[in-house]
Amino acid sequence: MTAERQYLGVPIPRPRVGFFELSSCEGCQLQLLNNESTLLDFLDLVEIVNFREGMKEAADDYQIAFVEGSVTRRDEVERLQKIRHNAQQVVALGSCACFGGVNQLKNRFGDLEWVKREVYGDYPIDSQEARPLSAYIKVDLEIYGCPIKKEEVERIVTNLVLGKAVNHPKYPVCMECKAKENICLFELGEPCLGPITRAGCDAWCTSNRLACWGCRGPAPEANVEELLAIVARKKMSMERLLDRLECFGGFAGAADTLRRKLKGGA
Amino acid sequence: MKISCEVDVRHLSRVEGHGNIRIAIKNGEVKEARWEVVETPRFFEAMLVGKLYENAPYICGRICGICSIGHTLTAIRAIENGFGFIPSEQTARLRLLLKHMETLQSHILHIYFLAAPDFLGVGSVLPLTKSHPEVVQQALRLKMVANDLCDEVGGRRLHPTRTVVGGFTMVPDKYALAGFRKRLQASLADLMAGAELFATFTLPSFSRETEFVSLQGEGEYPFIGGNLLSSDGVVKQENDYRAMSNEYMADFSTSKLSRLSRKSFAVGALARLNNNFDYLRPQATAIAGKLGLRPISHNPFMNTIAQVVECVQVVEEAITLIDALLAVPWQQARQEVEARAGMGVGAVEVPRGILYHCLEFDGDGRIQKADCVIPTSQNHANIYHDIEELALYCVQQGKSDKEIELLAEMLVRAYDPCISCSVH
Amino acid sequence: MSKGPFACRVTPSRSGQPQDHGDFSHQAEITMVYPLTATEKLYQIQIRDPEARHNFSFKPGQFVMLEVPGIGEAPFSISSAPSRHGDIELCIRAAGTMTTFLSRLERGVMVGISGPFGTSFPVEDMLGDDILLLAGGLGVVPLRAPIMSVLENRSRYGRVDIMYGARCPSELLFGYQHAMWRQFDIDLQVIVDKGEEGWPGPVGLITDLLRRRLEEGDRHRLATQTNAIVCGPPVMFKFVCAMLLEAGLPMEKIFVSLERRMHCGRGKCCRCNIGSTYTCLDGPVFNYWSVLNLQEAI
Amino acid sequence: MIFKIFAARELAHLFELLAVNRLVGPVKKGQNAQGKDLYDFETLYHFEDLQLDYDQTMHAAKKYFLPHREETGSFTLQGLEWQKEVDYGGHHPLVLFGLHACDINALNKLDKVLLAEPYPNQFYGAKRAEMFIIGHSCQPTPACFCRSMGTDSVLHGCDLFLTPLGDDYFVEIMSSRAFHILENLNLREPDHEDHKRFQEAGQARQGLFTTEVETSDLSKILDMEFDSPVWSEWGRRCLSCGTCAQVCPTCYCYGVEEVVAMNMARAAKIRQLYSCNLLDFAEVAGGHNFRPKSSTRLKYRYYHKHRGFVEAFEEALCVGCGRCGTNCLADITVPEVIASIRRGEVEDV
Ligand SMILES: Cc1cc2nc3c(=O)[nH]c(=O)nc-3n(C[C@H](O)[C@H](O)[C@H](O)COP(=O)(O)OP(=O)(O)OC[C@H]3O[C@@H](n4cnc5c(N)ncnc54)[C@H](O)[C@@H]3O)c2cc1C
Ligand code: SF4
Ligand code: SF4
Ligand code: SF4
Repeated sequence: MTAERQYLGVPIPRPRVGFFELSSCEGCQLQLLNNESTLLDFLDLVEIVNFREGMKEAADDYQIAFVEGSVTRRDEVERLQKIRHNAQQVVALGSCACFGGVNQLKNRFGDLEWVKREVYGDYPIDSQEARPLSAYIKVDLEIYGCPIKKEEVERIVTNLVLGKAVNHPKYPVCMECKAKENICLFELGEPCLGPITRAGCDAWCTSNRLACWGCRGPAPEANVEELLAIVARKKMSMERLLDRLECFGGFAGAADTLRRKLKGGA
Repeated sequence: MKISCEVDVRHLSRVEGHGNIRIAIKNGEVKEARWEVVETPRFFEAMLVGKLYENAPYICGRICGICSIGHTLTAIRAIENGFGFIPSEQTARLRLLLKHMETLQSHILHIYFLAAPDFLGVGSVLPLTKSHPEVVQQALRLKMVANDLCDEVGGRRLHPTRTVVGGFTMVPDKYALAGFRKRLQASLADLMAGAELFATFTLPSFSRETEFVSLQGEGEYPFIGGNLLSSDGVVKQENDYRAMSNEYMADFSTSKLSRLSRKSFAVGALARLNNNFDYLRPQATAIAGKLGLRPISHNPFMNTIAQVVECVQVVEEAITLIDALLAVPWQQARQEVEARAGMGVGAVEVPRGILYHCLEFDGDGRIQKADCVIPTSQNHANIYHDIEELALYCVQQGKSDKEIELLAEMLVRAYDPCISCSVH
Repeated sequence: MSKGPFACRVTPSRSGQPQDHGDFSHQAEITMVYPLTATEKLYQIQIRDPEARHNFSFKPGQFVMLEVPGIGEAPFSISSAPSRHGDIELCIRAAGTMTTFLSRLERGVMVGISGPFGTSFPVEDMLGDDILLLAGGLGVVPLRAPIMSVLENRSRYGRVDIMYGARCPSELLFGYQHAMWRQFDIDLQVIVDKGEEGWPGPVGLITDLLRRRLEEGDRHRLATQTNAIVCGPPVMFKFVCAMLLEAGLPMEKIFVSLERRMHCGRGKCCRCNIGSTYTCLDGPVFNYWSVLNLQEAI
Repeated sequence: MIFKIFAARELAHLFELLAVNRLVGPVKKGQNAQGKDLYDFETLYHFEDLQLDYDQTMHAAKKYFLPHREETGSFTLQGLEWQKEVDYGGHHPLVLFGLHACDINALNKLDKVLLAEPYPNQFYGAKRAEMFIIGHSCQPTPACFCRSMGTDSVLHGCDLFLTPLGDDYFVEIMSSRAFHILENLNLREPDHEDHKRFQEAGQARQGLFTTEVETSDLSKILDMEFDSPVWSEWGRRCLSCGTCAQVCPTCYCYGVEEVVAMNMARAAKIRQLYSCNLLDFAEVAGGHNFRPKSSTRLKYRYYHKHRGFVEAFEEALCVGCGRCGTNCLADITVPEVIASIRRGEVEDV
């Protein structure tokens, strides 16, 4: 539809993309629109053919599907499988899609019936445990964050289009937090997941003096053991650490272990 | 001519969340006219149980990507009310400023990106970038100032980071605030231009009498806290919100529904404006006059126009707030809060209407029970009945299939529903 | 007495502007691209400015930093004869981001070249001696420059052996030049890990070739007049160097070329450090004595 | 060296004199949970913001000479061609007001490697050339071990050095430009009494050091203990977070990233300070990692600083400021690590 772009003589395709949402707040998609200064460049980079939140037209011949949200109901599994079938590349957009996100907080009770009753009483309602996309389909790329960081998405999409590898940082948030010269949240008495959480958000929360809650999931080889030891040494609340570990699903394993330990101890 | 038609819109576009519209008309007789909410529930109220209070604003913000600031502030208010804590004046001002910018951002998104394409005969804002570049630029500028100011005050435009129980983790930069004051001033011109554009659109002349519910203004247009007021004359205190929400379930919706004096009521910009017209600032009043909006308007399509008026209102108020903040040195950003057992309710006028959070705590501030009443869920029943009425109206007017479908879609969009929020 | 408050503007203490050789790169044009195998291509790259091209002189074993704007910058051994100055050849495997993008570039595209950097194989010091060149896989690329140098002065060297091991015949590089090398009285032996249909040569490891060569070699000559130049994957270094030492080659005459991730090539980014040693400044070519002193070198 | 004395109240005057330049110095950044003041180097707008009695800043003044992120080139592309623009920065003089001896010595060390021929780092060089440094004496904290590293005093590397002596400042003038600027102040020659006071202050300070690091033969010992099990003990604790390198005034490793603008008409090369403790620091093409274990990476940091650098420059790449230890959440401190290597075991925390 538009003249083909080139970068140093290499033809750069304008991929047809679709945006989809399962159980989520739709904030990650909104982040793309929240990107006022570069929105028009973004729209030039890709051809959006399916974006229910923003447009009426909807086509099924997209190459890249960005899927936000986690799977919490049977019909979502079917929708997801259809998207997988249609797309060449499926990108999990945001922590809900990557790890289950806040939605998976309900899983922690291990009692779905209680959860339903708590909110809907005896009214019958269909729902299952919240799971990330990867529990049902093959995911080609994950974009982390709750919410996603628009600058990062732009860089990733530019790289995708250029055919350049998308490499997430392998270091934790502390690295970026120190580059911002923040006061460490531990100094302020707040347990922070920065030391074990994958960077890339540019220390978004900690730069605003909010502890990192680990929305981007674990950095490769995250040293969770030591973080627990640090919180214990500093005599901080383990319960508060657990709140952070279990919030977005990226640390589900570590959270389960700690929860069991705290319950056992109590 | 007796019309027949089948409208079956599955997952209505250009709204937040998932809803369907079904209208079946046979030989001029309406067989079916339904608004269906099919969003998946996420069970936020259950998630919160057992969590320390400080989790509530953080987690509740994730109920909605468009009004995350509103949810965060409402949860904070519920907690602070529950603990008997009164925020400092500085905190109150900063919160209101933040809230105003969320309202501006959300309204602009709806007005230009979700609603306007229908009036301009296109499917999305994308073709407008070519056909009406100046309008798109205008919208982007307005949204940008709102979002940028949210970043400055709340730390982040979406899922804010600085907003905590007791105040803020950090205060904004004064130089930056002064800069924003200038940009807001300039925004008024963009809003005037936007109003000119909207003056050229013809809204459907449909109306259905209903009850309008909002917070009650006291000297100022209402945004955070206070009594609720209905156009049918009901007044209730913040704590007494259940008398209004009266939540119930129905087969057409995974969201809960509400009723007050009649079978349904409406909340949102139009309701606020209908109930508090006198508190509008001068420029906002002028725009309302220009766009032909006078209380009480029962035309739901007018909600978008009411949003235009509110944009002006919040920009004017924001400028005043910035002046007040700049006039005094920064005080402590955050105050100590002490947890105590009990219950707290917070009410905030978020872009789509009144949002209530109610939290019950044990002595350590752990949440025992949570209840969130979402504006869109309060609106669902009203939308449902509007669709019924609209179908009859279309039959009377002899509208075509295409027109009926478009009108029904426009009607739902006019409420700017936030469906994932309503189901939460 | 104070002379009163007047403005004191601080002036720089060091004289002059920083010179331009730190982060400078030459604009250069890809003048030709030859695909060699499924993953490797040979690029002819010419520095644009004629004067700079002429002044660009390097020694065999040195490398350049090649930059593709916005995509990446990485070190590559110069694979052409030093006599060709700033009209160089690079043989590049599409291994990652930058190299894969590079493989999509056509002739005529401008890239950035800086260098030459690093140490070289001291072929001048080997005049009159025998040379054993041992290449494993892509390791043949940095060896091509010393091979060319030796060829240019073939009569002034003693026995020259090239032993080249690859994973399979289709991954062999510069096959088209092998006949030419042999014409220059070079004993070239090629071995593959895994044969393919119609592969006439031996199958096995490069150490098999080396063992035979060392066994038949004159022990005294090996100990006094033989140099080894080795380049290949880390495991190869380990075994080959052990055999050479056992055969009596002195460690100062065994030269290896090491690989590290480099972000600058100028001894500043620290990425290629092995202890205090910078692969980019003190290497990539080391003799075995230096390697012995490096922890974690191979 | 030229010594002078000026009255303490003259300091504000010096500040005003220099205020046409950008001034940077220690300011109060906040308080920790225990109510202790936290300091950092920031731009100074008012004399009152300057906190010369700071103990230590959380971060080194690094952003002024080695920014954590810096664009080292920008490209404008057209067809098959491009133009590159490079801006080394350092366009305006920068006055660093109140650096302690350790931080001045850190700059001296960085100069040795970063300004070294044949490829001096121009970005660092340009900023360095525009710096005017006012040193200030300090009171050692329990984390400081600069005395062990031989960096507790300054002989060069700053323009002037101030030591408060009661109501006076003892001034060491180390550059001609400092000399000229000080001509505008009310100075007097120090007398015998002043010299005595200066020496007494120095002695009193010496008595305050509580932390020692035994550095004799350290390079050799590190080599001998390359395979010591102590390293894995520290490695188990290390978070591989890079904090130590980020706050260190002498760490300078970096990585380069190239980015393309969304409109594909521009591109940039960005340099980001890195750390040898990070997982992929020593990764090469093909995914091979020379130091995949956190213990080997942590060890590498010590080898670079206390062995490699010593071999190359006859001094360690550490000034004993203690920042890496205070900022390390896992409580890995230089004195502890080095002592444990000598001891052959790690003491429990
Ligand atoms: C002195 C010297 C000379 C050399 N000479 C040559 C030569 O002549 N020819 C030649 O082909 N090569 C040569 N190399 C190797 C060449 O420099 C590398 O292949 C090149 O740097 C790869 O760059 P790249 O951007 O394509 O790969 P990168 O994308 O940087 O990385 C390549 C591989 O490393 C891994 N990787 C890197 N970064 C990450 C990350 N952040 N996350 C996950 N994985 C990652 C991946 O597995 C990837 O496939 C030489 C190297 C040196 C040091
Ligand atoms: S605040 Fe958190 S992310 Fe930042 S340095 Fe401290 S622990 Fe790391
Ligand atoms: S600081 Fe932590 S919680 Fe915040 S955006 Fe970054 S990874 Fe997510
Ligand atoms: S290694 Fe630690 S003590 Fe030494 S200079 Fe760096 S931060 Fe300071």
